[in-house]
Amino acid sequence: MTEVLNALLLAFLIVCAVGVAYIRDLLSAVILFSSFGLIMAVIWQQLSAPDVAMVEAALGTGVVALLLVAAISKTERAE
Amino acid sequence: MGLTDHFPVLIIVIFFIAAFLSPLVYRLARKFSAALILAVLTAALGMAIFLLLEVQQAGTVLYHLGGWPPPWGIELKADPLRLYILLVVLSVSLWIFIYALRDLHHELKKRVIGWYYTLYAVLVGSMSGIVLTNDLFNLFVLMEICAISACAIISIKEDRECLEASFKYLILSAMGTGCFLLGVVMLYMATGYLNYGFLQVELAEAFNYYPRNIFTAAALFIVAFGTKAALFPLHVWLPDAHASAPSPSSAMLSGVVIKIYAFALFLMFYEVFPRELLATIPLNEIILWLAGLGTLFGSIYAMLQTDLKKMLAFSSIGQIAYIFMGIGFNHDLALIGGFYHIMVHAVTKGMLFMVAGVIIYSTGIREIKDLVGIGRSLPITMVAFAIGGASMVGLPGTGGLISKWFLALSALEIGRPVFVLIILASSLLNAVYYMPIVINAFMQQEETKIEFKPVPRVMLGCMVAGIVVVVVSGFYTTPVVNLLEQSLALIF
Amino acid sequence: MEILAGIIDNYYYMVAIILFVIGMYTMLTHSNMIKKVIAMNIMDASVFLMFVAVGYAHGSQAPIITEGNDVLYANPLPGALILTGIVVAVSVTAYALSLIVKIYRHYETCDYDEICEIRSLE
Amino acid sequence: MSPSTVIAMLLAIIGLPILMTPVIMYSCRFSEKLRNLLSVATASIVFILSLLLYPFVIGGGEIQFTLFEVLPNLEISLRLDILSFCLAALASFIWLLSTIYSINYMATEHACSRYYPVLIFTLGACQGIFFSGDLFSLFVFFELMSLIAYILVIHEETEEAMKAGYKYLVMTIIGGLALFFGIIIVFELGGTVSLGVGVIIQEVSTLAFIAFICFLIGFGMKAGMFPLHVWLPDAHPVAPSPASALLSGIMLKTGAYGLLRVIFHVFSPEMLLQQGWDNILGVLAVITILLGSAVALTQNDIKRRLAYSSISQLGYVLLGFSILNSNAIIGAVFHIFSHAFMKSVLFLAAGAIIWKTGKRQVSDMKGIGRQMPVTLGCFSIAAFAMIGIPPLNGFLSKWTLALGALDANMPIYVLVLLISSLLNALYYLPIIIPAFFEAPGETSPDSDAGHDEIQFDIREAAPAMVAVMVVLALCTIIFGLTPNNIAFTLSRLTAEFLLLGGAF
Repeated sequence: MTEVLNALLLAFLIVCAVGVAYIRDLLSAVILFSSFGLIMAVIWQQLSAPDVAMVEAALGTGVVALLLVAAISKTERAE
Repeated sequence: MGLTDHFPVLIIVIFFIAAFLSPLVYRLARKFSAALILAVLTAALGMAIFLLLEVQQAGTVLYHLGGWPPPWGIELKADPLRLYILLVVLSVSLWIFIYALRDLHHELKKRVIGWYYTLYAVLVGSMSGIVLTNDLFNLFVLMEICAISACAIISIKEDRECLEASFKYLILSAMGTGCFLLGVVMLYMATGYLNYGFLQVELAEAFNYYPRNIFTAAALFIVAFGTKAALFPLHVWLPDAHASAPSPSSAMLSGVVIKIYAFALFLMFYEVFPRELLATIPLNEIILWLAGLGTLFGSIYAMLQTDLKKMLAFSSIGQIAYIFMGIGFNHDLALIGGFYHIMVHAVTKGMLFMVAGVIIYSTGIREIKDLVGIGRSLPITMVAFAIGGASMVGLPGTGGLISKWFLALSALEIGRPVFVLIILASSLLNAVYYMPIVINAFMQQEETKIEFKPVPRVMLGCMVAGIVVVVVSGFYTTPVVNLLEQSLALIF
Repeated sequence: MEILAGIIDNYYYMVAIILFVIGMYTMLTHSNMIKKVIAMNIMDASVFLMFVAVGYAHGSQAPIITEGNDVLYANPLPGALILTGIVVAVSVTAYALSLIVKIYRHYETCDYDEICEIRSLE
Repeated sequence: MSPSTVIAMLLAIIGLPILMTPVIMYSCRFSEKLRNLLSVATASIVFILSLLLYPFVIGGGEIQFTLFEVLPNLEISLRLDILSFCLAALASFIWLLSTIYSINYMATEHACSRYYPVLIFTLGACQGIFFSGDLFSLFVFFELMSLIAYILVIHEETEEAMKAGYKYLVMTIIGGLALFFGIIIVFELGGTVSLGVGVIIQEVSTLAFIAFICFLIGFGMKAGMFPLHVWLPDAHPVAPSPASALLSGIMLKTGAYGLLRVIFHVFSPEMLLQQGWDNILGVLAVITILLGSAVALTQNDIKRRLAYSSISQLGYVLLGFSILNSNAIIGAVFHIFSHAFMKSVLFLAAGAIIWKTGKRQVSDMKGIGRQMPVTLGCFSIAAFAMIGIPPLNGFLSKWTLALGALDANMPIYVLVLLISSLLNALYYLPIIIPAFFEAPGETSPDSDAGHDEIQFDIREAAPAMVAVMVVLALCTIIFGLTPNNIAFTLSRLTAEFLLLGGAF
């Protein structure tokens, strides 16, 4: 069962990554990227690396998304 | 354990400590902040020399960080070759820093100079780390630190060219480190080690089971270090970055930073990958041809430039290719040539960027065509330029000839005279763009009078030191060549 | 068939590689600088995924030692390394974004191609 | 003379001019007289020191001395044998006279504070070439001399001079790179580049052939060999006349000297003859001779005409090298002497004319012999020597060369020599005859001016200049068919030394 779940999560990862590449609206891209990071954190949890998963959720998703949003607010939103 | 046993790590750590202290000192006692960095550079240089003497007597020193033995702990390795590179890095950094003391006030705003010292210390520290480390992941971290601080000493000037150039550099270098890390994962997958020594032993075994992993890793490493060191088709970031930066940064980046990555690639090929790898697939052949093309195209691009610093930056692409050529030949003479060129080119290019800096400082000129007649007002500067150009061309009596001599000799030794022709052709191309500048600078009278600002003695002194080193390295080669022979004997 | 089996066995690695390529492609081809930075993060994350997958053995537990039972643990070393890696990636991102903001002040655009155009017009 | 004294003298000969360069440059600040005095003094000391080596070399002495190692087996070393002595003595002699000549000639020129130091520095570098004990130091000095001589070439700083100078520089660098390639192949094949070990390359191989071609390009470029002569007719005329005399008289010979060293110390004459590589040199030499003479005919600028003449004369030397037997080598070495004297006189005389009257075009020089009889007299003697009229030295060298050609069973070369002599006559006589036998300013030949009483309206150049020319012109006579011909003896000894591998 976990195998299937993992496979699904990985598929989501790819979808998110492709979505980030194609979405023209930067804010949406950042949101997609955050979900990418969260899914990544879940996968790492599945792969028995909870410490990494926590850091990814906090830094890789939270802080980076925050920074990106801040940067977009200071520049422009559309690509 | 006495203090001297900790020298390998101290060399790296004192830079980071200095980097943290520097802004503080700059705020509290501005006068001492430069002295702090100078002291640290000198101390590191002293430690490196001490280590070299010790290593020559007692053999390679392996230092385990925090007392953890490899494969889990981080290991630093001090062998003669690394210490040679370290000495070049530290002494050239010290030299450029002395020059920068005066030049920076001209190029930067006053409030960022303290930060510049910080970044400089971080840069030198991370480079020393890259040289000394014996662990792939540690190398990755240090490479990222090096990349960020290198970008930062470009963008600290905060004009639009610098910002744009350093962003380009950052993105491409992120691509480089990405590739590098992927390569590291491949190797880790195959062996479970990150330590160079363990990897080499284990990879020889694993090569039979996971050849594809190892090939992929090797290819990724070529891309990664090729990008960082501006190997020919991956050089696009270099000209903008090196040309727009403040002159001491340009000297540092062109003179030292790119060579560190070439050296790291050398370590990958000769200390990490098993020797059978290079025998099985012609990876060094790829490097060799890219380097051959690089020497030619770097010179051709340089010829087309109108901006002096841009020309020098493009010329670096040609010159770094000589070092890659030394790696590509897979022959000890070629490596001696390549490593000798690391030293020669570090000094020469550093000096040439100093010249460009002095010209900008004194007259504000950047365009090559405006340099006509400048030699009459700035004689020492343009003599330095002439000698630097001669060394780039490889005229006898300069260090450039010696490195070309070794490269050409090894090309003949392995029966590839066509590379001698490439070396000669690129020398000729170099001559074609360096000579007219020198001639015009001295011979023709300028039509419009240029305003000259007197050049500080420190800057002139630095250039004279450069001239002396370039000329002496053309004649008195014994210590360096002996050291290189001795250290390469450990590898071959 | 053998290749297919190989792919199915190593699907974590394959996904990581696919993500790496997507990230690299986006980073190098898109002209928007913020997009480049996001793509850079995707690229880094994919490498970390691969690293974690290397440390994971089938059915292994998180490397938290509990007394008494003799179970298979995942390799803790990659995790430790990735923590460093993530921090480095975040700091690079932060630096890149600050550069972007400054560039935007000078050029009034985040699009790299437009910047090149502006520079070539000068 | 003990070897250590000789070495000290060699070092002094090379080092003194180089060390004096900054001194002379500095002395310019105080007075012109001091500067001139120092330059002449340096040149004369070098000349005297070179002459003092005579008893040592004539007694068969030979010295090879390593100064220091640059790289393993690659050193900076000195060597003295009869060949280097010949060239060095000749060079320092011509240099001394040119320096004396310069004092008056350059008095009205600009930038003398650059000219004299460079002149003296080139002397040092030139002596360095002749006393080099291995190909690497030869290469170092060769490049040093060529690059510094650039400053002499562009002395006038006119557009034309800059263009010629740029051509010169590019060709020099190409030649230098070719030499580098050649030397490195020799090092690779033989493990050494020292001239003191006899023949370095024993076996024939493709690489050896490439090395030979490279040396041919490197040294042939300097010697103005076809097809690498293109820089020469531009560069020599634009330099100030004393510098042209040195460029044509001495610096061209460094190329010939290098080839001689390569042929005898790197390869061996037997090997060249066996492989037929001498034919390459022979063909190029013949083309050089004929082309140089033919093009000289069409030149109206007197210095350009002389420059083309230099090309053809160096062709004789190369021809001698290609024949490679005793007489031919004697002829070639002797022609190095002869041509140095002749061409210096010609350039100095041309310089005197330009200095006094400002006329450069051959067509303007009618009747000039009546104003400057001594100058034109010297010019004529040298020109006759060029044409090869006995008893002048040009005849002797051609005669010996022709003997060599006949010895080698190559009568065709004799024909070439004759044709070239004829061409020489064709381009020198139209300068000399109108200069003496037509009135100045005369334009139409059909006027009855030929019946006029010849008017001498003497306006000679400065006495020092005239004296220099006379001395050199006398040399062309003395070293002609006189019984005690020291130049010829030296050439003979050199040829013996070279062909017998140093055992004489």
